[in-house]
Amino acid sequence: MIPYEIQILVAAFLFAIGLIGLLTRRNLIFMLMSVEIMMNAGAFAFVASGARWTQADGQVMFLFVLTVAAAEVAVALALLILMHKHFKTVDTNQLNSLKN
Amino acid sequence: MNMTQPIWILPALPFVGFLVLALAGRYLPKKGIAATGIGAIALSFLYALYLGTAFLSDPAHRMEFTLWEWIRIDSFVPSLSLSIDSLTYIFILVITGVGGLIHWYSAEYMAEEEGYARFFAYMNLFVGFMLTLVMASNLLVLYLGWEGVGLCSYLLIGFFYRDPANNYAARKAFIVTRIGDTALLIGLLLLIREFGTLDIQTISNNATSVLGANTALATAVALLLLGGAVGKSAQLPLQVWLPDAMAGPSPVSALIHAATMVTAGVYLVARTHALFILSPLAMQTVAIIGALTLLIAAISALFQYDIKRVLAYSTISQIGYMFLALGVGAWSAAIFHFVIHAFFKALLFLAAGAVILALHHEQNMFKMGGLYKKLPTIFWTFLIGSLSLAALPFISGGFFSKDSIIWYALASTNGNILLWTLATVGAFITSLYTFRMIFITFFGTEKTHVHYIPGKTMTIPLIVLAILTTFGGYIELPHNIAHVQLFSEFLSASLPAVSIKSTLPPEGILQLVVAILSLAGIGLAYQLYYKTEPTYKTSPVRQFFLQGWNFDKLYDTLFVRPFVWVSKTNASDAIDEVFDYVGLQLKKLGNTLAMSINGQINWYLASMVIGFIILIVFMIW
Amino acid sequence: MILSYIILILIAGAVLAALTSRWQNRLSFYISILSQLGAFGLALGLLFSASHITFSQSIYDLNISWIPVIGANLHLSADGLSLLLIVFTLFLGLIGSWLSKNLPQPGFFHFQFLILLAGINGIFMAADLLLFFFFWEMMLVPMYFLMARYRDTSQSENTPFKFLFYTQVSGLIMLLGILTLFFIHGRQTSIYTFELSELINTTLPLPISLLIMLSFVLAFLVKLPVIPFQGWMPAAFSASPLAVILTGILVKTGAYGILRLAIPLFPEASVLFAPTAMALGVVTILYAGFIAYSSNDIRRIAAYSSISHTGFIIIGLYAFNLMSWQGVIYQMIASAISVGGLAILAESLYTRTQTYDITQMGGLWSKASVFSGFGLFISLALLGLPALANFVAEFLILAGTFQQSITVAVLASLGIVVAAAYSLRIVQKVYVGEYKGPEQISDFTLREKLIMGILAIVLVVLGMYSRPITQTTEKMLKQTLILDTEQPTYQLPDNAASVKLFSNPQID
Amino acid sequence: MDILFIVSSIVAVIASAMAITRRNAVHALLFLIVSLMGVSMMMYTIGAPYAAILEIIVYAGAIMMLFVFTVMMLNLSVSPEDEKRKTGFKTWIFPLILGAVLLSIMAISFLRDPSWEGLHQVILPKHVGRLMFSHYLLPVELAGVLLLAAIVGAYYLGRTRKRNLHRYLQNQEDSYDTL
Repeated sequence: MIPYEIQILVAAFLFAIGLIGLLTRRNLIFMLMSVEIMMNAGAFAFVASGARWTQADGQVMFLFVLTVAAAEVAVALALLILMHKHFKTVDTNQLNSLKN
Repeated sequence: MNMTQPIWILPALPFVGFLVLALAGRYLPKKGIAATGIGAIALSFLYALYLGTAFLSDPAHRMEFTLWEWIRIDSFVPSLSLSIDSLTYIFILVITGVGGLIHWYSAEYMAEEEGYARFFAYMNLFVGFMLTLVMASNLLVLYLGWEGVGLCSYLLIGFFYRDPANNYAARKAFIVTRIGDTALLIGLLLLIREFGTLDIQTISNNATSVLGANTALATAVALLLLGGAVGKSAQLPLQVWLPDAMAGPSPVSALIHAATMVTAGVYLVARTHALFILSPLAMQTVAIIGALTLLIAAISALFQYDIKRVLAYSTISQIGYMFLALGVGAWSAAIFHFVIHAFFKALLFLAAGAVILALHHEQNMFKMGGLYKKLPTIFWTFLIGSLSLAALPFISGGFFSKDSIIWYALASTNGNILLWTLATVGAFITSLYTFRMIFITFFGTEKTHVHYIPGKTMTIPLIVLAILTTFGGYIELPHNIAHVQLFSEFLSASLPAVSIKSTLPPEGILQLVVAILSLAGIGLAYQLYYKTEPTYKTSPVRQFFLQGWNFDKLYDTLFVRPFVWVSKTNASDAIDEVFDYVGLQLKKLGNTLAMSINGQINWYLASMVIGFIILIVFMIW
Repeated sequence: MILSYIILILIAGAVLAALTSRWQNRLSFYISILSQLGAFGLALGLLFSASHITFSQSIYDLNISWIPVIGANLHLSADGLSLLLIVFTLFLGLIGSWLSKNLPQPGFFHFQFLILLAGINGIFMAADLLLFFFFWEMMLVPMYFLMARYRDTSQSENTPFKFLFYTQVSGLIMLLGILTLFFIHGRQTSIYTFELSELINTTLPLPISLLIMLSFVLAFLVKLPVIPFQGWMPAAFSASPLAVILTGILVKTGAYGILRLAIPLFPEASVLFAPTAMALGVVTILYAGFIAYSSNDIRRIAAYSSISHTGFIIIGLYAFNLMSWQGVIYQMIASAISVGGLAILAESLYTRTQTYDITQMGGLWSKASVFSGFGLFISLALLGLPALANFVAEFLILAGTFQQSITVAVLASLGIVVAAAYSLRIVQKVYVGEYKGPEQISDFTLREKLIMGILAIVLVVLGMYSRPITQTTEKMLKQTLILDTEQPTYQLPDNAASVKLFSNPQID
Repeated sequence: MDILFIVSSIVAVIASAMAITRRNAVHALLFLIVSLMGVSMMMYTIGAPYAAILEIIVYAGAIMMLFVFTVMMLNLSVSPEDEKRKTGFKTWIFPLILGAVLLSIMAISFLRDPSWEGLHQVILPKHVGRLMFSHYLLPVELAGVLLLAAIVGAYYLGRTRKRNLHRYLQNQEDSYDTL
């Protein structure tokens, strides 16, 4: 049996990778992917916790995360397409009209 | 004491004249303006004469009238109250009489100038304030008149306002006198503290009991009042403004800067003599200031080339004589000299004004010359005035008044041989510079063509003043000649008699010395300026005296420049800048922080993560 | 009740003016003038009975519970001093709104202006400390908006903010002081109240009372303003049409606060503070006078001459005698009118010459003599010529101060010389000399003549007849003084004699 | 099973790392799918088969498809410089290895004794379903609403706007930009 701490550590690793990706990439597609990795890591942490205490709640939470991820990706990709149409780019360096 | 006579009409008439001219002057024709201006003063003079009968019949020789309470703070109630006693009455007659003549003269003198109505308005305002000053029975009212005449002096010096130099002269006059006025104001504050009132009679009656004789307090009060007097009367050390004040029109110089306003200081000291008597030190200071001023100003007068500046320095010098008289306790002699001086100096200024007008605003004596044929009336009246100024025995009023001052400088209990010597030397120099002026101006070759012969409106006042100058002296004769002392007897109700030393040299010999010296002065002038054609030479020494012993430069370095320097250095308000600097730094800090709002989503995310990390670290801690 | 009508009329006028300006700009102006006239009439009517009524027991009181939990009441009250200041506030308000007739957005202007007036009048009437603070803050906000909207765009845009910052920070500190006093009083008596007449009876240990007093006084000193808190004033003067009101009224609230709150509430601490305050006053007079002398912007000169005048106010306030206090009240009014007059002149000059720089003017007399005549008159008032109101004020202050401290009085009187220097400099640069302005220049319009004429007449009348002012306020001032003289340690270091009502040796 | 977990977690981590470092979006997506499969295997090995299967179906299957479609629609996959490097064997080798490792893990775990009990307390779909529709009923409904909202939102954002402009305004059409 793998210790629970190791499982959580793996989740944390995945989360960190996602985070690094989110912070370093300028391409919105990649940033969305990184978000997916992070959510996935979070979801795994839920599942691992559920397994640790042998409760089904962990997997229920996983389902919710899944739902949120699906909804998020749907809207985010729609926005991405729109932005690409409008600005002809998905690079956040050029999408800084939020400034000022 | 008469308290029902409406004496307020006296100053009110000129004030009404001022209001009419100021508000409606632009709609009036020139004749109407002149009539209003002269009429107000003439009516005032006539009313003063009418009051004279009532005044003389009143045994107390005193009239009083209270208009209303000016201020009331508990028991401190300075009212707008006016009073007339013999001292005031003499001043009123001189102010309205001489003032009226000068107004009359101005009607022609100013005819060609811009601002005819403005001129008469200011002149009327001046007479009104001057009457307020001398009639005040309360020192606060006196201060009102005091500042009022200062204002009119300011306005009239700068009358020809287009030339900035005139305005500088006006401002200088106002500010220098204001320094003296501030001393006077502080004196008033001290009096309020000690007496709780500013009523002159109350103060005089209680001076000894409240202040005590020969105390530091009494000296302080007297010196502070003297400060005001010195400023207004252009005595040392505040004499610097008067020569520059000649920038005003000649009638103004005659009325304000010779006959009346500059003698306000004399009036003030005489009016508050009860306070001065208490302090021998203050009395001595008055005498020394007078003696020094008369000599310094007389020497300066000797080196001037501008005819009006000669007269200005001579005015300072003559007021020095009055101060000398006040300082030795010869009150009525000072006032007597004031009266005669008002006559002859007004005469001299008006005659000089006529000359200047005739030569088309030429004031340099060395460009005049040979005028006695062209302007005979002016010449003779000017000569009469000059004789009086030089104090030629018996044929001039100036002799009688000045002689008594010089005599009391020695004979009074406060007098001494030093004061007498200074006064006598001053008399010699006076006749020297006076006749220097006569010879240069009226004799020799003609250098500037006469443009304009003054008409009757200008000459009649000159003749009247010449008569007054010559015969005015006979109302008060020296003891050893005849017992005619109408003047000092009339004044005895207001001013104490002079106390005389017991052992004295014979008066006649001293009179002879003075007379010979003044004749010698004329002779020397004849030698120097008539025999040879006078030319104006410059040298450093002459320059020094020309500029009035360089007092201007001294004050400029000592006071004006530091003041302006401090003011200019801090023009941007250092304290405010400190606050602004703090504000600026905060703003910079804000800008630095605002740089984090850069529109880069990664930066926002990273900062969010940093925040999370900090939060988590805190939670785990 | 009548007192509250003054404020209610003004607020109602404000709302109406804001609403009607949608249809008719002129209408909001007339509504504003009408409501001010109404309030002015009411206050003037009350003023005639003013010398008989006392603060906090006035028959015109409004006293209803406001926030019962903390014992705050809507308590409006008035005595002679309040009513006098209210009348003058409304008088200057009328002049100010008359001047501002042609401003853009009149609805906005009159709304803010009337709210401002209501706030200031509230300050003069509040008998409850929390209410006082409420009105104190209420007056700042419209002032800020007015300054921001009508400021001179050539100046830094920070100026309204500077004003707000200075006053808000000091106001906050005052609030802390009020709360401290409130809680201390509550602990002692277990009656928690903001009622001024109750709080006066609080016994405080000296260090604490000194601290609380300083927190009050700071707000008032900033508002006056006294060096070193003067920075907002010159900045605020660039909010041009309001400079009149600024000097006139805001300054008065500061002096009123000291007289009504700081001194009665903390008599002992005030005495301790007096030497510092007097020193500040002297510095203010001279410092501001010096700057006024070397400024070229005529509005800046007006601002600094106003600051210089407040130096006299602060000296007079802390001289603790009837004479100087009467002088202070006189100075508030006289300075307001004369500096206001100068500000009006500055505006009139600007509309004619498009500049505020006096070095670019000159010789106005030859083209516009009525203008210059009034200009000369205002300069003379500023330099304290006798027969004009400023002289009476300065004289009374100096005379009163002289009883306490000769040094201060002498130094302060030097300010009179400096005042002459800077006032005459204006005359010199603007009205006389060779003409430098534009080809065509018009003299005063009828409206300007009337406004300046009214100001001039008020200055002369008050300069020659002080009874209306001194009589109205005498009772209040004497009460405050007696309150103070009961304090045992009532001595000033400079003068060993204990403070007394001004009295003089009896002389026949 | 420990070794399976360890290997699959290593695969997941490496695949994730690769996913975020690729230049080519399609390659990154492939790595991402591998990563998801790794996570799925991790779940499976700790006794959550239901979650593991959902992970594959929904995440790797559905969500990743969205990404792929988007990338292809927008033609973002190939940046200009990538176009030069033709997709050779090199680019495929690494995902292949990772995929093979995962496959082998799956194979090992299925081929071994499938009795869970000795190793883990396995949470079966039945438990999850029971809990979901009793205790978590309301959140499940809310999740449904969220999905609905996401669908509507995505549709709204993604639709192509038809412009029905008055002919007078038609020449100004260009100034009316989308968004």
